Amino acid sequence: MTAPTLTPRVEQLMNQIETGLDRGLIPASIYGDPQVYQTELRNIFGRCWVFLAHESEIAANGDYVVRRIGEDNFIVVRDEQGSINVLFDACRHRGVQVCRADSGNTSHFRCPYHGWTYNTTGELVGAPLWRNAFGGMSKEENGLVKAAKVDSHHGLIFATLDPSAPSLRDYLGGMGWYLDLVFGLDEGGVEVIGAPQRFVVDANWKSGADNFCGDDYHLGTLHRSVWEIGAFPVPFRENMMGYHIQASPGHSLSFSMAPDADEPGPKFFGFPEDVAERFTSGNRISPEQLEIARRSRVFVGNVFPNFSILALPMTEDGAKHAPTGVLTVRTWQPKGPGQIEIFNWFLAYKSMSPEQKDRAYRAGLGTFSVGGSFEMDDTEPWITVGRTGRSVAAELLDFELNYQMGMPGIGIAKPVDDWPGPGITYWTRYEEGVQRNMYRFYAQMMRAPKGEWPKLTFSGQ
Amino acid sequence: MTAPTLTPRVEQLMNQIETGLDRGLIPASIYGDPQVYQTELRNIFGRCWVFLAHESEIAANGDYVVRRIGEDNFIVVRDEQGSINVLFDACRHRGVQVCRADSGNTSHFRCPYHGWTYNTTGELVGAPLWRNAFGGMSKEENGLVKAAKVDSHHGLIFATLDPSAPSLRDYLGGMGWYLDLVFGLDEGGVEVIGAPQRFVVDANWKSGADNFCGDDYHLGTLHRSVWEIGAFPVPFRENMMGYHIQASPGHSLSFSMAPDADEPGPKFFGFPEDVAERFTSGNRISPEQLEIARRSRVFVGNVFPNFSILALPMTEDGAKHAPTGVLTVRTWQPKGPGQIEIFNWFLAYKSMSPEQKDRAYRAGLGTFSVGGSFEMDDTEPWITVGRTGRSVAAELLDFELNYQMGMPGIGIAKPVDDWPGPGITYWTRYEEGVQRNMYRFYAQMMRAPKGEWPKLTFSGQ
Amino acid sequence: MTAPTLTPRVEQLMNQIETGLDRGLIPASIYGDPQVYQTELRNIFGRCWVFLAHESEIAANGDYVVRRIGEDNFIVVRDEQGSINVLFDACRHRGVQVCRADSGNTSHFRCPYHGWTYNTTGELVGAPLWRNAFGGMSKEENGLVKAAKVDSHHGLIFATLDPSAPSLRDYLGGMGWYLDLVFGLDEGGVEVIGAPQRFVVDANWKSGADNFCGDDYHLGTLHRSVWEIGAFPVPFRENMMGYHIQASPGHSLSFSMAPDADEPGPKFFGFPEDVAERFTSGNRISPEQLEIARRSRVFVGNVFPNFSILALPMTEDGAKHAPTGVLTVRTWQPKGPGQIEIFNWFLAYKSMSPEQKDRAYRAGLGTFSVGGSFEMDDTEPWITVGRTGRSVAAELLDFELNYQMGMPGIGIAKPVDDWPGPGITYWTRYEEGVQRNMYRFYAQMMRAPKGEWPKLTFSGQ
Amino acid sequence: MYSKLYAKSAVMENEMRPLSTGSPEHVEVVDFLHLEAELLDDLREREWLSEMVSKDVVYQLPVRETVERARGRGFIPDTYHLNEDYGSLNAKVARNETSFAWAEDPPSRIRHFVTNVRVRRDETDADLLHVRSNVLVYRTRQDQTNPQILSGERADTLRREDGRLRLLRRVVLLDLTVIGTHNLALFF
Amino acid sequence: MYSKLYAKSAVMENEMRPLSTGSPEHVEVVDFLHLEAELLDDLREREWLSEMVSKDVVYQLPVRETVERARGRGFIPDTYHLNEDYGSLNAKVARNETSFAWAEDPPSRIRHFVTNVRVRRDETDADLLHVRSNVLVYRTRQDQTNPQILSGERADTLRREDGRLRLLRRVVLLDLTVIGTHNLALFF
Amino acid sequence: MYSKLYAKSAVMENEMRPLSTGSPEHVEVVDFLHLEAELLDDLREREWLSEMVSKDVVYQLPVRETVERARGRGFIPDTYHLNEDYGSLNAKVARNETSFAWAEDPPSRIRHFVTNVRVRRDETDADLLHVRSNVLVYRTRQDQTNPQILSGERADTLRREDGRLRLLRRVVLLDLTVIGTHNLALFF
Ligand code: FES
Ligand code: FES
Ligand code: FES
Ligand SMILES: [Fe+3]
Ligand SMILES: [Fe+3]
Ligand SMILES: [Fe+3]
Repeated sequence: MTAPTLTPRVEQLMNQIETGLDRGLIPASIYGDPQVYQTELRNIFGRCWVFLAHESEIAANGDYVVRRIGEDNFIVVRDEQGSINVLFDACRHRGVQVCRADSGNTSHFRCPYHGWTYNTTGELVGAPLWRNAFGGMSKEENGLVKAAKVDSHHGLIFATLDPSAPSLRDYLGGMGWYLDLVFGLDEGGVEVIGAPQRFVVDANWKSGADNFCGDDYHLGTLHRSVWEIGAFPVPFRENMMGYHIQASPGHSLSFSMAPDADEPGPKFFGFPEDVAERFTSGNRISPEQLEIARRSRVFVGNVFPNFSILALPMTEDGAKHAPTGVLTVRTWQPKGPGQIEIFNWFLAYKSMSPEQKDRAYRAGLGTFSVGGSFEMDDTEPWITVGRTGRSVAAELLDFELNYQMGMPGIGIAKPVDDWPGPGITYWTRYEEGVQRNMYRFYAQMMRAPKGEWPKLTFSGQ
Repeated sequence: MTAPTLTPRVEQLMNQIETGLDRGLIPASIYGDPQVYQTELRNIFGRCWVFLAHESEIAANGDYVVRRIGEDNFIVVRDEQGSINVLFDACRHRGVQVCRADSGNTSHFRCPYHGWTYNTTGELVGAPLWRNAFGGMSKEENGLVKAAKVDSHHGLIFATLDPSAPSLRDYLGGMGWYLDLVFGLDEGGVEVIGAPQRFVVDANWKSGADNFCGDDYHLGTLHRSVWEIGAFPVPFRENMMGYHIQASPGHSLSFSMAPDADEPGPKFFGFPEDVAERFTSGNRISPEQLEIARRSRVFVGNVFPNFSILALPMTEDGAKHAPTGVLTVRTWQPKGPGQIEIFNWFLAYKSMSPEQKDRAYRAGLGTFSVGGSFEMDDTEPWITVGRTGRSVAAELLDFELNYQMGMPGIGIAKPVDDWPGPGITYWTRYEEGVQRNMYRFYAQMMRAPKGEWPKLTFSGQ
Repeated sequence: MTAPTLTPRVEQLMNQIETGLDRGLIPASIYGDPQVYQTELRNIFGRCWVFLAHESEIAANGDYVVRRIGEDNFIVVRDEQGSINVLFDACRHRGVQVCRADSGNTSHFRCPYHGWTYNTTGELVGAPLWRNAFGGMSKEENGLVKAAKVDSHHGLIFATLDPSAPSLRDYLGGMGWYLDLVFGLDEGGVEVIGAPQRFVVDANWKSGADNFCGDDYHLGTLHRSVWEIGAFPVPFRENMMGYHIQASPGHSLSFSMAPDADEPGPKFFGFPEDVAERFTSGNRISPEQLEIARRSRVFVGNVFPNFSILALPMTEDGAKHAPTGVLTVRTWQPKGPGQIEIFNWFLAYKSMSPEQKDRAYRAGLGTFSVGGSFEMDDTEPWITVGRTGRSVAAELLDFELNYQMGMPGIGIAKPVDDWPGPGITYWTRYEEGVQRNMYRFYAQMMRAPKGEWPKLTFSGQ
Repeated sequence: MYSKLYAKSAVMENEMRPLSTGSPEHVEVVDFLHLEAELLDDLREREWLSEMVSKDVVYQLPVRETVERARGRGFIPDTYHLNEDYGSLNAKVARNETSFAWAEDPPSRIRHFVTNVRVRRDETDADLLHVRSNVLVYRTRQDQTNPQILSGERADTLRREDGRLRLLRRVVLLDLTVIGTHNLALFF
Repeated sequence: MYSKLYAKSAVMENEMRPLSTGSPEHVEVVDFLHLEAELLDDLREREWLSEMVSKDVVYQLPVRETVERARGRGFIPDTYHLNEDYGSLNAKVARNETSFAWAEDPPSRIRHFVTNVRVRRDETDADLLHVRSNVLVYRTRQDQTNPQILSGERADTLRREDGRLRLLRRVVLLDLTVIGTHNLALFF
Repeated sequence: MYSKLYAKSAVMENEMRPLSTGSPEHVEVVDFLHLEAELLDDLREREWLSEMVSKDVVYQLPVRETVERARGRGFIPDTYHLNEDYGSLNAKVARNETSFAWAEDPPSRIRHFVTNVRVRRDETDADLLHVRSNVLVYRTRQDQTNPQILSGERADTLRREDGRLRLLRRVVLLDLTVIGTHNLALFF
């Protein structure tokens, strides 16, 4: 079907975003309105490139994992030729789920209802007593439905359902440079530790994305407990030093960095020294990227719509273990306007020793996981952002969220001219332009007619 | 109110059914779209004749059971004159439930709120201090609301809320001939054993109806376990021999029958020999009907929309008991687009001995019940048909279900010209025309304006 | 945003109310239709004065309780100047809940996400490192959002979100006279005992409001058990004697009163004699009001939309304790078309002795509370009124609720000409005009365009 | 009035370890609690009241609020959903014996799951046993398939009267601030 | 047929108090029930059947209706969701051992919470123990986070056979009229 | 990596029957588990940690997936939601003692229902007891009326240290693949 035209309420809210952004205001109702959510599923999740898995999760031919595009299940499977396929998990006969485990290794997917059997590229290869039942029917037209496009970047597998979507490279735009900086830092690349955690929180998916665009300021209040238990080594005020970057439309990130390049303190997101040395000696990136990584205490960013990346020094037990570099990626999978399922992966640079990986995993589990000291506080306010988003009062009172921090005349953040990377950059992280960048692109995608795409570069860049 | 006009999405899906049926394709979204479901409640369940109960369940005057039309409760009660009334279970004063037990025997229904009291024909007969409160008010205009029409066929009680509905006979059309064949097989007719089981499954009601139209092919994969434990006597490939019949618009059925009339194997759906002898000597049907019944190993059929019938030889314990004839009827009661409550009745021919009835009941419980070896597998794929029906991906990808088996050029099924019964008949059961017959009528009912009905006979019959 | 125009279905149902009321008929679907409910949240709860708390609950400066307008949380807080503020519980930064306890005493509300801090009048007073982050941003424009108007009457605190709303006095209209009669009966006024009970029932909010408008007739059937256990002293038929009063548009009430002014039996709602003597000697009301209170056995009434008041003699243990006066107020908080949260307060006249208060509290708990012998029966029929309201059958069958009791020619109730108080009054309580008064105003509010209000007085009064 | 906070109950503050689950007192208490639950789930409320409840019983279900950790568990002093004595319990049982107790006729289906029984002796009175137990109540009405599930602690005091234990005090501390079941006609 | 009502089960009518939870019989029964639940939750159904169930077993789950209080608990006589003997239980276990038992492959996750065990001796046969227990079954499938929770009483009879207790009779009295779990492939 | 499957835990494979529920070891373990649950439900986490947990504790909650019956229970090797030692447990308890542990302040209301306790001796070390128990956790926050209910098995090892049992190892095997509660700030 053609993309549904926006309902009057959605149209109105998108107008309100576009007019409000210049004043740093966003209508709260986009955080709960059910029509907005339905449009997001179709115009955002049904069109954008979304992250599904890392290649190390399906290392061998026949390995598969089941993941989501929007609310729907897709099989991400490495076929017998080693290529990666993203297949809608619905039998072409009657729509039954054909992949019944969350992950595994297989040569075929057999539907339990009538036995239609597909290979790992999604082709229909047979059914019981085929000649009697289906002899003469085209197998070609009855394979599992594939995502329109699949591609990966440093092993990160993305897919889109929109045949008119730009390439992944173009979609990422300037953000690619920053992903390279993190995932290309070590020559051998990264790998997933274990398998992703999954947990459900009663929040809207945009709260996670918004936060990971670079909401550094919340640490001082929401995460104050982590300093009391010594989980994070950089004091709040110091940690506000660094850069906010709108990498390209929709995608934003933030670096914690001391003003002085040689200030003591964590380097390379806190990864151990011998690992950092390998970064310097063997990597896939430019000297500028390497220097930024070296100086960075924290990297946090979000690839629009719902893929977030975090690298920082943490510890689960400050009394016993010094903070160490943790690298986690996560998706905020929508499950209704007021619910998300968080998929949370811990990654390690492949070249790290087993002990280093274990240390990083324990530190990550103790901080950025459903039972971690950081994450459990994060989800708390997001729950009530969703409540306000759903509220009739917000609608009646025209309640708007405030994203004014760092706008001209507000606070101390200032644009940076000589930044070596792509995008629009601010110094000091007292700044919410990173989020405004997300919402501007969001509103454009929400309105974009079928087959058309908003501009993927900033004017003048 | 007048019937709501279809929303654009429902209109589009109905168009898609009508144009897709000729190619054997049905849009998956009718299995989950909430607007489709709301229209079904009004245009299908609010208009068609639906099955409620068997007369043997309310044998005595004053006996009642509470049953559903769509999602709503109706009291099915035998009044003091022995007539059957179908009454909306809502007090005419403030709409309160007046019948608080699921079944029973009573002379009156008294509303707990203010005490309005109705007799078993639904007439308002009084209230406390009537003269003070209501003296002068018409009792006639304030009786319980009755279904527009009620009728029964071989003791099977049906009702419709649509005053413009055709007679039950006309509604059943050709299907009546086949119901006669099963329920009129023994002179004394049938009776319900015990009371219906009720269980809830997260599936769409059409999955049950579709399956019982004659989805014989699924046995080979989904029910493969039943052969391993010896629960069913006819091998998969042999069991595919038989007839598929579109009895009349909407209603379909299927017989398992060996090609050779005298082949050994179950006769009369596996009912015991002495019972079968009585069928032959005393029945209410024609010789043609009797001969079909004699040759039949399995009868399965669906009266549109949601009343299914099954007769076949089964056993709950192949090691100890040979399969015996089981007769079960069930309704797929809608409870939202993604949920059904299954009412499951076991029937016996009245003339069977208590031991035979017990055997049939145990065999039925062990196979076609919520804990039965057949049924528990059936509901499994239906759950994910509903998931696909609800999915945004199915909408965006225009995902269609495939009903091409047995269409010209596909498989071996062939039309039969010399069939003695009504309807359109195919030999061998590798065929999905039975389901297409259901969906064609379904789409017509969904679109039919208030007061108008689709044609109830096939053109040329 | 401007008030949404009514959907066709809501428009149709409102028309049906207005045309049906003259015949005493109301469409059942207003008790379950989700569009009706959404309109109610906006046009009824988003505009009318709603009850939130009693001043005695927040006696000290800094005391607060969290309460609801519609489904949304508002903080009701006494500020440092002793004034009462009603603040939407949503941070102006990102919409996070700022008040995390149900009640308490505080000088500030600090948001947990980024630390924006508000004082008890709702002003934004700071945030961490304010200058760095927000220096230059207006604090005035970023305070907590206040209800449009707040006022109280005998300590009963009401608020409205509609700036165009009339004053509370005008809104209450004639109902104020009757509230005075109850709450001004004792010179010292009333106070809350403990804190409100809260419990959730699967019913529509209008069932509670409708019942408390003066549904006295239901006692004879629904509450028959209370006489069997001696919980209430006035026999059913006698208790039907008294007055039904439509105080002003929307607001209704009912008094149980013997025909003869000096008949023995409870006086002053059953409050103890020494309390009654104080009523007579020191009060804030007129001799007419006092005389009505003296003769009254029961007062029950509803302030539109969802604030109900009840005063009557009850006991939790008839064998041991004689009935005593109980005063309870409650709100029927909407939580969806089919659910309410009941807030139930027990009040006492401040001048009562601790023993008298305890007696009244125990009697109230034993009767009008979630575990009380009256209330637990009340909610029972309301659950199925909601079921009928949601039903498709009610829609298809045009099912209407009957409010004809006491209309001309029906029953014995008669208009009273010489009533000293405001409003339209009937003698004997076999009468449902009190409810019709509610629904007439309800339909007017539902249709009223933004900024406009229905007439708040009866024509000719 | 919101400044007063509910003191942790005396039983909670009792730092004594519970008696061993192998002790005779523990066994006797569990026997009592199982029989009690059986009678209640079998709707033999009259027998429960007359056989197992003391004439001096205090039976309370306090109202609870959400409050900050530092303010305790949130039970509001002297504020109840239920505050019963023998007479009022008797009135409830009697009410259910009439034919007009609509709220629970047809009765909902109720089951008590009693676990984590902890028994402590009273420090001064040898006839008293203080018992904390966890109770999960499963309840359905009509054709509900989604049960209502209530959970809480019962802080009981049992007293030996004429040689048999009887329920002298029960404080039901629910793990809820808002009661989400259609009525509190049930006994915990 | 609706005029006949389900008699309260013999076990229910037994006015005998249960044996003390400290009695050897009670201990032995609890040991039995715990081991049984462990085998079932570990999906060791074959061992459960062969080691713990009598060849003469009667295993029933009757159908229930909502009826007025005066009409009892609503179990419909001779009407079942499950009515099994050893052979049919064996067929179920065997089915799960095939690779085509789709309903429970992948298996749902099931846990039995067994509480309130009450044991009574048979009045005549010393080899029989009558046991009532409350059972709460927690079940999830796929990535469900909202569990299906079933509750009921199990009215069991255990028989000593060759020195060991075995399950001779189990009547599962669910607190539901409509079964709200996707199938009854599980054993209670 | 998905070809490796989680071996059934050593405890599960232990074919030994559990010790009788009447044995002194069983009684001692139940006493331990009841006291532990009491401290946790009373939010006395510090006392629990210092009085009942071994300094050598291993405390894990592995991640689970849905997998075919033949592939076992679906716990993914070396993959956790929680993987704690004494130090990290201590950090959690310490965090809750700050005034900024927003996630659990106001605290949610938590109750542990501990049932089906099965105790087995270690085959070689007389100081160790292996304990399997079923735990159902009922939890509400704010004014929720629909509880969050978690269920699982705890595979514990208790060690006698200086005469008293302490928790040496706890593996929480939840009956869920996706965690459906707002955080895992609680202790199982
Ligand atoms: S639905 Fe998959 S084979 Fe039929
Ligand atoms: S609602 Fe039935 S009598 Fe009033
Ligand atoms: S949301 Fe309240 S301070 Fe940011
Ligand atoms: Fe954070
Ligand atoms: Fe089937
Ligand atoms: Fe009432």
